[in-house]
Amino acid sequence: MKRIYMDYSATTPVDKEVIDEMAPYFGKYFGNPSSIHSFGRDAYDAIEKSRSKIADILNADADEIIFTSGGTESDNLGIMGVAYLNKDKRKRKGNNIITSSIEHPAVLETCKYLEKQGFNIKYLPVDKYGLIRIEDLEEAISKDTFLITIMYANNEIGTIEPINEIGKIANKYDVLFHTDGVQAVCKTPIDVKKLNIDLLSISSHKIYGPKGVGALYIRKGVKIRSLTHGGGQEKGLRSSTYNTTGIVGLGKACELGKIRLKEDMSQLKYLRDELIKNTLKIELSYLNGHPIKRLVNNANFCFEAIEGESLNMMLDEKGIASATGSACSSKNLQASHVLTAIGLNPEKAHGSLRLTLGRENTERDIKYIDNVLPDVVENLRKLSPLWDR
Amino acid sequence: MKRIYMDYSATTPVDKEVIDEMAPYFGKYFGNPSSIHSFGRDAYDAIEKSRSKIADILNADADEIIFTSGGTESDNLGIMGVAYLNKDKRKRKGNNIITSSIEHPAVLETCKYLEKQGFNIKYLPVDKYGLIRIEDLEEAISKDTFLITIMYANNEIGTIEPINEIGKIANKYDVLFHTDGVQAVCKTPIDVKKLNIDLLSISSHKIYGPKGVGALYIRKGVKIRSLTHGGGQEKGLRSSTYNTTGIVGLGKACELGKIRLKEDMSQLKYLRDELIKNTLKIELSYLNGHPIKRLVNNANFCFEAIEGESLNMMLDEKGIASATGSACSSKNLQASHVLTAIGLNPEKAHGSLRLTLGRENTERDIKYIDNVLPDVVENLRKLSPLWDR
Amino acid sequence: MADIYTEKVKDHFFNPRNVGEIKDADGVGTVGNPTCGDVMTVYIKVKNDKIKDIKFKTYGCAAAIASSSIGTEIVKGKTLDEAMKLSRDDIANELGGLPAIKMHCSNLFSDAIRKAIKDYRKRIK
Amino acid sequence: MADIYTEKVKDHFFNPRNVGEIKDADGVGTVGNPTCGDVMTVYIKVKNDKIKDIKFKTYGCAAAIASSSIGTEIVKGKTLDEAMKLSRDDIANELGGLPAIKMHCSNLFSDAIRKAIKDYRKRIK
Ligand SMILES: Cc1ncc(COP(=O)(O)O)c(C=O)c1O
Ligand SMILES: Cc1ncc(COP(=O)(O)O)c(C=O)c1O
Repeated sequence: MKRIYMDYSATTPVDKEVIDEMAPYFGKYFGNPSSIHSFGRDAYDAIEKSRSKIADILNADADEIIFTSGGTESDNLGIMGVAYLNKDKRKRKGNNIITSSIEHPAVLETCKYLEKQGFNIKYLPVDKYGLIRIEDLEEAISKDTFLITIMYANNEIGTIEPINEIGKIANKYDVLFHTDGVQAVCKTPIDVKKLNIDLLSISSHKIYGPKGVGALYIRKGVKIRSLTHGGGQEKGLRSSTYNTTGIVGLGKACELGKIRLKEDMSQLKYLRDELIKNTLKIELSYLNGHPIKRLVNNANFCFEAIEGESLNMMLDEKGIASATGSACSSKNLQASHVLTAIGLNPEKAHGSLRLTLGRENTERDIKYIDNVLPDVVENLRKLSPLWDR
Repeated sequence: MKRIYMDYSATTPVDKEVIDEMAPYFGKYFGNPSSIHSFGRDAYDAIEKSRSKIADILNADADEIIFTSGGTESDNLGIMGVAYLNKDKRKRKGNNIITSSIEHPAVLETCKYLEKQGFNIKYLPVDKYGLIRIEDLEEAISKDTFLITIMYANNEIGTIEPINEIGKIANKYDVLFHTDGVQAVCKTPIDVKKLNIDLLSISSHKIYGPKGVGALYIRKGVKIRSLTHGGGQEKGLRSSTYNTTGIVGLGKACELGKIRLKEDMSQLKYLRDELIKNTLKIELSYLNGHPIKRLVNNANFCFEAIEGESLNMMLDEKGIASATGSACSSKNLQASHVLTAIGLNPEKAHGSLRLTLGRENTERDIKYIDNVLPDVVENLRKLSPLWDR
Repeated sequence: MADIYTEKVKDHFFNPRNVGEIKDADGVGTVGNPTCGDVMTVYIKVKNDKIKDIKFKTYGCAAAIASSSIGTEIVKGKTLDEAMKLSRDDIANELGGLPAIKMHCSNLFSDAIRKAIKDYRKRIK
Repeated sequence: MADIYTEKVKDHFFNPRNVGEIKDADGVGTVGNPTCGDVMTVYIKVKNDKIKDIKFKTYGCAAAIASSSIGTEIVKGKTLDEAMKLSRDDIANELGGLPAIKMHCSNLFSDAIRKAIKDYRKRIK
C-alpha cells in the first residue's frame, strides 16, 4: 500500500541533500570542534558555516545564533535564560511574563514552571481563529513585564500571530520579545530585525533537517543565563560537545529552505487550499484556525459526532498519516488546549483532524484523501450514537 | 600526509556499522515516535530496541534508561534532577553532595552552581594517581548527604575510581550514587546492579556513536525532577521530539561495544602499553595517572620544560592529533584542574600531553609516534630557556 | 507511538460486530458523555431471560469501539444475570489487553449493558 | 577549534628565527613565569646604540614563540630607543593579528627586550 504522509508539522523526513551534506561528518570530519588539531579545525569550520546559514534565513548575524538540541531546549533556554537572569539582577524589571494560551507545551510548561517559582505569568486569550488581540497585549503590559513570549505560528491550527505588531509593542515598552518559530521557519519569510524579535527558537526536524538539533537566535546585547553547566561551549550558554553532524544538517536545511521558500510556499498553499476545499464538502465539517493568516501547510478540521483518534486510525489503515487534538490520543486525556482556547467545546475538539503538508505531497495525495476521507467519516458516523441523520 | 588520530577521548568517529544502522531513519523511518500512525510506530519500535541495547551494556533494564542530548545533559539531569527533588521534599535528606576534585566540568560546574543555590558540596581530594580515598569518602558522609557523584574514569589521566567501594559506601549510608560513565562505557565492563550505581551518564560520541545524543541510567525507584519543560517525553523527564537517528546510533554503538569489549580492551591495552613504554624513554618525561587502574586507551605524559599547546601544534604538523591540559589551550588560561589536583605544579601541568587511542589505531601509529615525538620534544626544549642541558 | 492495540482490538475496531439500533428493543442503555470523548448506546432484545439480540453504537476511540463490539459478542445468548456480572477486566482480557490509559474504555460496555438490562427489568415490572 | 593562528604566526612558530643564546651578550632580559606557562629570555649585542645581534629562547605556546621570533626580526638593526618603544600591538600587527586570549603573549617580547636594553644600559654606566 502506498503511504501518504500528512503529518509534516509533527516531523519531516531529512532532505536528501541534507543527508549528503551530513554524511562526511560522521566518519571523516568527526573531530571535536573544540580540539586544537586539524580534525578539530575541520569540524569547527563546518559549524561556523552552518551558523551563518541559519542566521541568513532570519536576517540575523552569525554570532547571534547558538545551537541547542531542539525546539524544546531553545524555548526553555530562551525563556528561563532571560527569566533567571532578570531574577538575579535584583529584579531590575519586575517579574511578569506575557504569553498566549495556545503556546506549545515547550513554552507553556516552562511558563507554568516559572509561575511556581514566583514569576507572574499572564496568559493572553485568543479569538476564535487563534489570534491574540494586540489590545489585550498592550493592556497586559505593566512596568513589571520583562518578557513577551508568543509563538510565531501555531503547531495545531496553523494560525500566524501578529508578530509585527507584537514586536512594535515590545519595542515601545522596552520588553524582550521571544517567539517560538519552530513551525514558522522555512514556511514564511522571517526578518528578526524588522520584526523586533529578540529571541527566536528553531527546531531542525521540522524543516527537513535531522532530529536532535535546534537553534536559538539571541539578538546582540540580549543577555541570558545558561541552564546547563559544563565545558562552556557556545559562549558558556550551551555546554556539551558540538553535535557537528546535526549542526551541519540544520545549516543545510536552512540553506535549502531559503532557496526554496517561494516555491515551497506556493506549492503548499495550492495543495492545502485544494485539501480544504474538498474536505469542507463533508457535511458538518469545519476548518479550525484562520482562513488566511495560517501556515501554508496546515489544514485542521472538526467533524461532528466522531472522535479523532478513531479517525487517525482509520486513515492510517488507508495509508494516510494524520494527527488529532482529541483527548483520547493524549497522555493526560485532555482535549487540546489550543482547540479549547479557540472556543471549541470538548465534543468538537475530540473530533479534530490535523493534516499538515510537506515537500513530498502531490496533487494525487490530495485526490486520494478526497476519495477516502468522506467514506471514513461516514463510516465512523454510522457507528456514532451522536449522529442521527 | 597520513593523519593519525589519538584524541579518542575527545570524540570518536562514528563506526561504519552505526552509520549504516542509522541511515534509514533519516529519510525512510523518519516519523515522530509519539505519533499514532505507522510512521510513528516504526520510529517508536526503533527507539525501544535501542533502549534495550543500552541497558544491556550496563546490566540494567530497558525502562531504567532515558535519552538525552549528550554526556553534559546526562550529568546535569542526574545531579540537579536529584538535588532539586530532594530540595522540594522538605529537605528530607539534608543538602550535602559529595564529589571529587577531578570531575569533568559537566559535573564540577553543576556542583558549583548548586553550591551557589545553597547546597553544600564536598570536593574530595585525590592522591597522586588521581584516586579518591575511601576513608575520605566515608568521613565526608553525614546524615545530610543525599548524593555522591564521582566519575567512573577520568577523561584526562584515565584513572579508574574505586567504584565498587564507593557503591558499597553509598549503599551502607543510604545515599544515592551517580557516576559519570562517559569515558568508562565500552572501555571496561560495567554492572550497575553489582556496583550499586543509582545513576550513570553515557555519551554516544565517545563510543563510536553519533554526536548530540546520550543517555542516563536511573535505577528503578530513584526519583528525579526534569530540568526542561515541554511535551512530556521520557516519562516527563526529558521533553522534546525523540532524536530517533541519534538514539538508533547510540543503541548500535552500545551493541557493538558490548560484542567487541574484550577484543577492544586487549588491543588498546597492548598499544597503550607500547606507547607508554616508548615515550617514557624520553628524558624527564613522566606518566600521569595510575599505572594499572587506568583506561585501556589513555596515555598522559608530562615533559619537563615545554608547553603543551606548542607540543600539540608540532605534533599536528606531523599529522598526529593530540590534546593537553595546558592553560594555554584552555578558555580561562588555567592549567587543568585534574593535573593540579594530582599534585603537579603548574609548570609541569603546562607540559602535559594526552594521547588517547581507539579502534582505528595500529602498531604502525605507535611506531610513527615513537619516531616523531622524541624529536619534537627535543626541538621544543632547544627553544626553551627552562631547559639547560 | 507504540502499537498500543492488540490484533483483536484492531479487528473489532476495523470490523465492529453488531453495529446498529434495534427499533423495538426491550431495553436500551446509554452511558458516557460526549465531553469526555465517549458515548455508547446498547439495544437488547430479551427472550427467556436471555439476550437474544444486541446492537450498539459508540462514539469514541478505537478502544471504546472495540470494547463495545466484543462486549456485544460476549453477552449475546447469555442470561441477564450473567451479563450483569460482566466486568471491565473481562472485556479487556477478551481483547488480549488494553493499554493502562485506555482501561476506562472497557467500562463503557459493562456500564451500558447493565443500564439496558435495568431498563428492560423496569419495563416488564 | 578555529584555526586561531595566521600563516605568519605559524611560519614563525614552526621556523623560529634567531633562536639561541649569545654567550657574551651585552644585555640579557628574562620575563614571564613558568607557573603562568611562558618564559622568555632575550640576548642582545649592541653596537653604535643599535641592536647588532639578537637571540632568544622561549618556553610557551605558539603565540609566545612566534611573538618572540618576529620581535627579534623587528628590532634587529634598530636603535635601542626604537626598540624600547615597541608595543605589544606592533608585534601582534606584524603577525597579522593574534586571538584576543593570546594578546598577552605579545607582551612577552616587548617586556623582554626592554629588560635586556635596561640591562645593557646598566652595564655600560
Ligand atoms: C511550535 C512548537 N514549538 C516547540 C516544539 C518542540 O520542538 P522539538 O520537538 O524539536 O523539541 C514543537 C514541536 O514539537 C512545536 O511545534
Ligand atoms: C568524563 C566526561 N564527562 C562528560 C563529558 C561531556 O559529554 P558531552 O560532550 O557528550 O556533553 C565528557 C566529554 O566531553 C567527558 O569526558
